[in-house]
Amino acid sequence: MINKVVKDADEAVKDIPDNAILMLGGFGLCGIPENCISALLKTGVKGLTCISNNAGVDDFGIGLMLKTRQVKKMISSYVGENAEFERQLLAGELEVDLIPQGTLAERVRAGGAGIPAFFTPAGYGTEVAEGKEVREFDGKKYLMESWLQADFALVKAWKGDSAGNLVFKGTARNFNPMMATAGKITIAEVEELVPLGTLDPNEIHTPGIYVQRIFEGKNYEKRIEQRTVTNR
Amino acid sequence: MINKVVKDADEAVKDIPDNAILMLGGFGLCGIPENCISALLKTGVKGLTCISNNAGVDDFGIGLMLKTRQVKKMISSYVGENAEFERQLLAGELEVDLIPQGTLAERVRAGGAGIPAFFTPAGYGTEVAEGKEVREFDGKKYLMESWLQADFALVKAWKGDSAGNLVFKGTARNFNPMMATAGKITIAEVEELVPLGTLDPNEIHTPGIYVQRIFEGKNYEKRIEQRTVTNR
Amino acid sequence: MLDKIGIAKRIAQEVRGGWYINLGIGIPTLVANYIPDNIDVVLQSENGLLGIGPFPYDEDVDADLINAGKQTVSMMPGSVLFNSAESFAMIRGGHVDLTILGAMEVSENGDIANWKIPGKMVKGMGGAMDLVASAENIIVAMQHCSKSGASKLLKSCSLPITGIKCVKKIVTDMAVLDILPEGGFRLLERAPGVSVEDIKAATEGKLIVEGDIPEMTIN
Amino acid sequence: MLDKIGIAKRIAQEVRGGWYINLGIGIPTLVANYIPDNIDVVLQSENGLLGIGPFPYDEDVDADLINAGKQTVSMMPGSVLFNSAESFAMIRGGHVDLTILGAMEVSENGDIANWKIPGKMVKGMGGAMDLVASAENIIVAMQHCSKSGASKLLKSCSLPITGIKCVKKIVTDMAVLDILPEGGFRLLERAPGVSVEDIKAATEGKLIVEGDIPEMTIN
Repeated sequence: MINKVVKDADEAVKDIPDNAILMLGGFGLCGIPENCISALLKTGVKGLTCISNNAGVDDFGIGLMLKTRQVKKMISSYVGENAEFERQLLAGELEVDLIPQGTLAERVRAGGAGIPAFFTPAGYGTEVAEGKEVREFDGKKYLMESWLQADFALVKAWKGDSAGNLVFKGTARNFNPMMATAGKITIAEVEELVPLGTLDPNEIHTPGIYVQRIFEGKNYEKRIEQRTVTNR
Repeated sequence: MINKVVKDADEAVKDIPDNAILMLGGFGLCGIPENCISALLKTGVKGLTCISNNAGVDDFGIGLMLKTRQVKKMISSYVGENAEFERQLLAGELEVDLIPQGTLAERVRAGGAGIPAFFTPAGYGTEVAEGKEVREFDGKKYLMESWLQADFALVKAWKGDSAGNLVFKGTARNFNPMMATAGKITIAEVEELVPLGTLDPNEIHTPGIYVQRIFEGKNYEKRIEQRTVTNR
Repeated sequence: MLDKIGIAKRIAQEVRGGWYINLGIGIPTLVANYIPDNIDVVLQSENGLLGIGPFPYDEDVDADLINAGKQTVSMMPGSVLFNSAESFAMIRGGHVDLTILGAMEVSENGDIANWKIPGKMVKGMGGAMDLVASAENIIVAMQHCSKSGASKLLKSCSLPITGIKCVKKIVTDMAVLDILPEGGFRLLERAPGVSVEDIKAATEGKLIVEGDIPEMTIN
Repeated sequence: MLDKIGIAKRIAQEVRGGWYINLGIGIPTLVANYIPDNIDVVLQSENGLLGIGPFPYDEDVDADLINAGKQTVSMMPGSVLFNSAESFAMIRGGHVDLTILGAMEVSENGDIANWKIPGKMVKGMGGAMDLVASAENIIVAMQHCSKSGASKLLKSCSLPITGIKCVKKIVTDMAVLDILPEGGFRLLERAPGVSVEDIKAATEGKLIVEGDIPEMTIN
């Protein structure tokens, strides 16, 4: 098998250049590539376009990169919960492209799967449809949407092996598997790097063919946005 | 959870009417719904359109339904290894629609995923492109292909539970998961029906939402087409 | 007039056994609490979970297990995890039987507006546009009027819309209504203590009142 | 002249470490046997396996584990199983670095014909059209001439084609050639005992011979 292990996040992201297009996995703060984000804060790379379902919160996730003004543009489905984001947006310092969540997921999948365009009903009749081709199939109207690809995809998994095979945990899976397929270079950070051959081939979520670099991350905070519990 | 268990193959397929459009999982003879096919031989339903990557062999798989003249049309990517098939085809008794394998897989996925059409490079410049819309993206030519859906999808899994959640084994997975999503009624036969809650939610290949009926199959033959071994 | 819990309870009565259901954030999420135990349904969360269980006990909280509202949740026997593309394949492919979501405005032809208010920071549509464009059966949970008393059941939406001709039924603090295929809000039930006249006054869009309108029964 | 094993051995020399490779049925499958052990590659089987291992020992044969040629195979440490849509997502998405397949005809502009012979029963294209339309790097393994001696390296294909302008390199029993972007078969190597004149005589399409053409080295 091909060995894709790199030392750490710093080594993994060191060649990400200014103005790169990135994809970052995660839904809210769940399943985000915490180590890669920390490393990008250190490299100070600027002008990034970040394709990510959300934009983090003020002091965590992509929010940290917004504070340091490293992000030029966000491509997301929902960007609430972030005051600095709102400030930059209203001040015209940040571009935002809002995309329906299912369309975002499918455009990323299409990017990885070599499908340049597809039709979806989401957004038909709304401002999302502006400038897009509309076509009717079986009496229903659909919009044509195009694929999304990235220079680098940064994904976070639970377990991974040296061949880049990944297993996610719980709902931390979310956008990570599709994004892993759509990066020219895909960097996977995992909570645990396990020996080759210990992941069951039948239970791998992301085949290693999509992953170019993998490392074991450190000190995961896994911040919870809404801690809701049932009292005993 | 919703309980989808039916007694056996006979009960599962009894309402499949003449001229139904079926999808049948499997690649070659690997992962085919053996019990459902046997039950269809008994019901004697006629005029079937079968969407299946292959058409079985003379005396196994879909080949058995060809012999009994129950199949009107095959939609497949490869239909070799079947003399009766060839005879019916040359005699004009059988219609065949041949589709590139990846396009077939993606059209079935699209059918389940609510995507009426998408673009693929496969077949551009060949006779497969005849009558299809061609479009260029980033300097490369693509064909527009449409979704495929079925009245009934017949899939075979390794394990399943009463909610219709499925786990496949080895390369017997192949077309089964996509077909499970694209049937108006999806019937899953499994080697082992396990108690609800025993499948790890993180390792289920087909979520039960796609499956309407499930039963534990019997007497799997699992015929091997090419037994190739390494001598010790 | 119903409070939020009343709206949730009334919507819960619409639920049938065997359905897969997607619940939006807010009142729709509350609906889960009032579905009778003898009705087997499965709740879908668009971030990748089928079979949402109750909030976890404190010691079972897992940061890697949240719902689409980013709340920590639990799983049930038979739950399934999957990625976001698969999740919206389920939604777009028509596999989800019922979608319940909130709205800022609904029009008499079934258009819904619930994602954007001009002049305010736009947070995004999340999965709402996919849900409303895909679902066969959409119930909206909403207040009949804004805080200033303006009707939110309109001839046509004034806010940017999320989807067109998609809403099938509406449960507000004042009434249950469905939307007729040819357009128009058909009044089905009144909230306790609310008269047909009250509802007429609070509905800007075309209201259709046929025969006696019963009062809702809410436990 | 090379035999089938010779062709497979010569193609194996084209393989580089770190590549994911899809091998077609026939001679291409044999290539796997001649890739040096110190070169780490992963073989993809389009029916849903990354990391094809050797044929299994007799007692390990599993009907549920086959390759695209329907032969029983084994897995390696690090192998992955997946469905057919995912498999062709890998192929169409350009994640497979090299595709090796057989052909009945190749034209001087890189068209390939390998799926259909008019008048004969048509079995189907399987995954070949997806592979040739998607792969950046395609090597064709074939006989230079038909049994009757007719060239299979043509100006343009006479058989229905599988894909256009896609073949990058050809290894035949007589020669190694690549196809130039502007068209034409450029002769790179001769098989042992085969002269440039032999190859010229056996090539109907435009053959480009520049300088000395070395004889292949095959172990």
